[in-house]
Amino acid sequence: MKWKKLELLVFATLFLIGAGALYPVPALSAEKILRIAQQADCNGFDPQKITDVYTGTLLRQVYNGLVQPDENMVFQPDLAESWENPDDLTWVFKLRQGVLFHNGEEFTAEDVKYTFDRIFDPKTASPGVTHVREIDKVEVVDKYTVKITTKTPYAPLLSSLGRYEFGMLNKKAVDAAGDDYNKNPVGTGPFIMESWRPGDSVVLKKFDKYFKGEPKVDKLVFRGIPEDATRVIELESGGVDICMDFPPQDFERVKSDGKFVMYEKPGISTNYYGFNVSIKPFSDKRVRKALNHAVDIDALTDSLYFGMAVKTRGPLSEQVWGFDTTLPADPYPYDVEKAKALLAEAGYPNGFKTKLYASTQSLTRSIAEFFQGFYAEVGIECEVVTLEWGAYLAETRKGVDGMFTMGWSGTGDADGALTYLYDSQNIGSSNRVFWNDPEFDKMMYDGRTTLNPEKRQAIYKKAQAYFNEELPIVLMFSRKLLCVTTPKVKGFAIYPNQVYQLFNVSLED
Amino acid sequence: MPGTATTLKRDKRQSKIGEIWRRLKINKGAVAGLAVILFLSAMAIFAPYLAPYEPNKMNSGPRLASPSMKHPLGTDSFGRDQLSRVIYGARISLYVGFIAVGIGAVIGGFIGAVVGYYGGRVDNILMRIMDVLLAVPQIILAIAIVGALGANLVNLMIAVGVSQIPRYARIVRASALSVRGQEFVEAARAIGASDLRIILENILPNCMAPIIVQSTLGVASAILSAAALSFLGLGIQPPTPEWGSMLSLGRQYMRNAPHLTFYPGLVIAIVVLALNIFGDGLRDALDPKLRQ
Amino acid sequence: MAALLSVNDLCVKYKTFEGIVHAVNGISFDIPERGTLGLVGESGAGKTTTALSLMRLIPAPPGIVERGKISFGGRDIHALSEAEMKKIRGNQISMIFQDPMTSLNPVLTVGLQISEAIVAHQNTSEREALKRTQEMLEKVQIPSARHKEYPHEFSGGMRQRVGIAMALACNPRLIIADEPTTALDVTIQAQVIELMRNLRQEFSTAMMLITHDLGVVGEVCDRVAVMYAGEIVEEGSLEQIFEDARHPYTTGLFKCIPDIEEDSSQIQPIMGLMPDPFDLPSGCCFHPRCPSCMEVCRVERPAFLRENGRTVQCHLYAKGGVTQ
Amino acid sequence: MLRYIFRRILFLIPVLLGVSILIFAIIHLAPGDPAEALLGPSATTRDLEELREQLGLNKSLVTQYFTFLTNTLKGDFGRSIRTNNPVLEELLDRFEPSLILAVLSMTLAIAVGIPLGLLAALRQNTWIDTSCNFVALLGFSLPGFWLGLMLMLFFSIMVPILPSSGYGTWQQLIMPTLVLSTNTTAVIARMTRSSMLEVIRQDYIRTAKAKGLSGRLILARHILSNVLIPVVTVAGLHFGHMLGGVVITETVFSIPGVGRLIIDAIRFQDYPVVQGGILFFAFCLSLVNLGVDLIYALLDPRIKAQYRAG
Repeated sequence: MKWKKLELLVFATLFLIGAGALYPVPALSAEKILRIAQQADCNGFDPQKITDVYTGTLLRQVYNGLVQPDENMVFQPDLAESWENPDDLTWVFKLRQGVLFHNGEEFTAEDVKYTFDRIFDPKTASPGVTHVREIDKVEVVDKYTVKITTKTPYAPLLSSLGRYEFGMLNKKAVDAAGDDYNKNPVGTGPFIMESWRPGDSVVLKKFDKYFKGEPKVDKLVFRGIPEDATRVIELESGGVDICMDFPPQDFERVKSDGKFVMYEKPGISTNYYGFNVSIKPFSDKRVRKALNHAVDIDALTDSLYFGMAVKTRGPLSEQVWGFDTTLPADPYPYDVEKAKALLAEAGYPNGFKTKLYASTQSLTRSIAEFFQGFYAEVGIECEVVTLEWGAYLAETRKGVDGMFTMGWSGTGDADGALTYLYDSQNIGSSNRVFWNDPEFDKMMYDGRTTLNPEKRQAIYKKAQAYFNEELPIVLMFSRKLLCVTTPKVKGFAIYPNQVYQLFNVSLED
Repeated sequence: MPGTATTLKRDKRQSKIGEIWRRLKINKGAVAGLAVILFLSAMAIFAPYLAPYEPNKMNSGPRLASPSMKHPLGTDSFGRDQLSRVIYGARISLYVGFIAVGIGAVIGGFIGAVVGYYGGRVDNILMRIMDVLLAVPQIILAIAIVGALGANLVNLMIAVGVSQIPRYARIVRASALSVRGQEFVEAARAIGASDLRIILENILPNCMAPIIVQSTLGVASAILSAAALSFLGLGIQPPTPEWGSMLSLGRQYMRNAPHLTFYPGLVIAIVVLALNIFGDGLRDALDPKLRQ
Repeated sequence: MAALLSVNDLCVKYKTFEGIVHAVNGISFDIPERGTLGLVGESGAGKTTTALSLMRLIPAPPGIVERGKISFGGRDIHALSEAEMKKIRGNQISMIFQDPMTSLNPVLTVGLQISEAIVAHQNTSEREALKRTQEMLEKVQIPSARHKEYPHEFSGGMRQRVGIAMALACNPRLIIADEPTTALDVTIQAQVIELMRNLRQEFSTAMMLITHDLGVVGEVCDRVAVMYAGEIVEEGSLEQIFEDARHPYTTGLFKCIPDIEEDSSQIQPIMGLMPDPFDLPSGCCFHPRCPSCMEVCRVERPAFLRENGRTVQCHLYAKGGVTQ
Repeated sequence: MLRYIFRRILFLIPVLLGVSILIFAIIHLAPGDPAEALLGPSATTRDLEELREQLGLNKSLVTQYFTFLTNTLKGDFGRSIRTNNPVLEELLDRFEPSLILAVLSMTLAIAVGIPLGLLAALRQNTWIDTSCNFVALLGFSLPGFWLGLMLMLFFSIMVPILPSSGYGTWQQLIMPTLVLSTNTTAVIARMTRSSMLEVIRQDYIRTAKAKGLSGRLILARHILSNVLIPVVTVAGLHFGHMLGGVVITETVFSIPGVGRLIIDAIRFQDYPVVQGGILFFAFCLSLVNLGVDLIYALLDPRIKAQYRAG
């Protein structure tokens, strides 16, 4: 028996598969579609349920808040035209008139009240409520005027209201969608949600009646691509027009190719290395300083981020409102000898033993490895303890018997970083270093309750200097945000809070 | 006279092993597979002597360097020597593979022997539990276990091992069922041997052949599963040099340094291939009936 | 009269992993039209190999037909093309196999398995073939309606009858029945033998019956060939072999049959085992087990002695040999 | 036959119940705190308490399980912690890519694996056989995630003709399908070969030859029908393995299927989704096994008879 045909069949099948692979990719349609790759996909469109900046960027296209930060983190009017403070507890917002929701309803003061009522409703269980706990009540003055009263004078209110969690909702739309509002958002923003394929992509189409004018592109397609290399390949192979969260390892290479437009800017987030200052040896300021001098942050960021990060000059990123630009460029330079001397002075000439906690996320683990190496140089012997992310958060919240690393984004306002992380009232939750310093707490209180921006700025300047002297953490770095676009993309800008406004972006041929 | 009996037994066993080896030797592929496995095992054992650099030492060379004389497999994003990491990686992979299979084979084998031997209700209940384990795809079960318990070496071995239990349970059970009724078991029982002894002395030796074959193939699949889990970030965590997690790290640099993705995967493929070829040959050697 | 089938000096060996097996070692026999030859011998004697080589179905590799001529109806089987051979198989020579449990395809209906042979050889429509199939089933005493059933729905004896129907479906000139009753119950055996005998007569077919059961041979055959270790040690008419067996092996075989009239202690098994096919003994293959073994037997292969239409291959009957 | 199917479906219930207990136990006995993971570093104690309350995490495990079970029976798998969408809806939303990927891969595996196995068997002990065998073993041994990356490296970077990720166009399915089918193709080819070698040695094939049938007819009618029976078994058994492959392939190629949903959910400790996803996989696998058993009955009348009797 001869089976030549069978062999032929096998090869024909294999050939067909091969041929199929070579079939050309069809051309795109004539619509102006801006395709954006982000690191993560969408988690839903109910702003009051969202906790991540990637979804935040999507929300920014669909909703407007009363105010909105610009690319320099200055808060600009958005749905509120103007505001004033009749007294330290009261904020009166004048609303823009003639603004339409996507469902055709007009935006009024009632919508503002509804939005806040909903977020304060325990049934909503909004994680965002934590940013507005200072608000006492929200009242409708007239159709286009809203009065917000705070429990105590609360200067950072604008930075809270400018967050993506506080996109203005329309009661009718929320009620109509019920439990499925998450998938059927109605906002006032420049784009309307067209489709959402979970895990893959979101398509937004332009809202012709947007109050700031018609968007310059017809559609936005957001794709969540968690893998760095894939995101880059998609950009380079023409699959997307904007690659956000561009991986640092590819930045120089793509830059030198010259085919794309490169954007880089430090973000508002900072990464710090913490320890429990309430226990020995971290309760000794000299030890804390020694720990700062002993680490070579530049080598660390060079290795982890290919230099795409800046060493922090204090507790805040330079992009945060309130940052003191007069701080020294490198307050605690890498200096092993000085570190050793400080340790000896503090009574630890031979160093000590401690633990470095890390989560299973490989970043914290790598940083811990680096620190282990740095500290070994000054005689501090560190054991790296790895915990599950949830457990890591819980343990550090309760206080650990060693050191840990954490990143913090905050609100873009000095208060949003300093109070959370270092005010003693937050010990047991976000103050993971257990720093309890009444003097610093007082400065935080003053900063929070002083509505005058200049005076506030001065308070935070003092606070940062004080912080840098007391030093309850090891200063590390702020990562640079990297975005790369094709030359066709115009009007793009990096927002330090990673919540991008794409209304001004256009696609030129 | 008992001395003679043991000697006889030993002789018989030795000649059996010799016979298996003789049959195995003819299969060139199997011998090559065995050679590769032995080579990799040696590499794992003598890693500290073989590796040119410390596997976790950062900046052993320039970062993301392509393969060169100094770094035959290049360096990764931390400037760690990739060859050294691959060599040390053999330790982890083989370790996980063998321990996981050990867990699976011992627990599964024991369950299989007990339920096969006693039968009845015990059999029914345990086999239904095995059905439940089998109803969840193996790797997904392992993912769930690691995802819940946390990603580290021990949990990884547990996860992969547990997900392998049913296959051994089934093999041993089938063999126990067939052996149970045979005369020599009846005879052993008649002279008052305990159940445990019967299981250990009569039932287990009778299913050693399929267990050995299944274990060899099982090590291959365990190594593959473990690498896959580590690749997904649910296994061995960096900086421990493990092939799967090296691949996962290398993947981020695929555009600049494809060698970081290429080599770890290649060694996984080689190990698994070698184990599979050897397992295949072993099956043929142990069970000549299947040989054509 | 030219024989229907004539086999001359057929040698078949198997080349295996362990060595070369000489399965058939220079056998010769004839079967006339409508004749019945019983091929008798222990298992491993080369009977099935002989049967398969007649149909050119020796699996190759490992089987090799080393030499010998087989002519069927005057045509040299080995000279035929594969296509011509296919026309002979199932059509002119058909075969009934030993184990009815395994020789029917379990996933096809028995009707299909019978009719496909008809369709393959006779220029008929499917419908005619089915009709013929049903007739054949009736002939082997199976209700024709059962043609739609699968082999597993039949008992062993019925399956063997299906096998018989299949073999006879194209009205062949020669049927080779390879131990058709071995796998069956004794009671069923008798029925099947009866059926075969009747049908053979009805279809006037020649038959080669392979068996180790001398009783069956006695009922069906008119000539008998006794095979041992790949050789035909004795061949003759039924009476000649049954009444006057010459070869010590043949006589040994008869002594193994229990006789009701005599004391059961009279059963005398042949001592020893069949020789290792990888390593056949020198001289006469049977000598290690032969009760009348002589010096010459160990050294020299005995010649064929032909006499009165019978053949025997034994030194005892050679010229100058001792006559019993 | 219907009765048999019905019985088999009934039999699924205890298995799925067992799976639900197993998964629930694995997830809830775990040390991690979903509330912590969900709210991140900025969470206050109060936020955490509120979230735990809302998710029912502060109730006893048994209560939680029974709530989960009764809801599941009502078709309510709970809501995703991450997106707040109903889990069932998320699963169904993500089902299409996984299904298409699995079906395409299985089809490809069968289309390539069976001819490859037949070829090897018919050319037994020739170089064709040896190379088919080696290719099959290789396919069986290649880590899918690596193969995927290598294909991506080649077809998306070096010779950029295929999209590297995503889902929507058929080009995006080519590499994932290849990757996912490799393993199964290998298994099917090996099984086909050994099954073929087994079948051609069978007595009934000799019978068929003795009937003078043509080689093609013997192959098509007598050999293939018997060869396919164990091949179907193995393909069915391998389907579970393939579902595991779906998880990995979807992760490598950023395909929004159920597999990646589960992986993401595990990373976010979104346990309702993990629970629902694994149950969903178990359910699919059980259905496929049932389907395989029914295909058996079609292929093998003996099995069919057993089902009838049972």
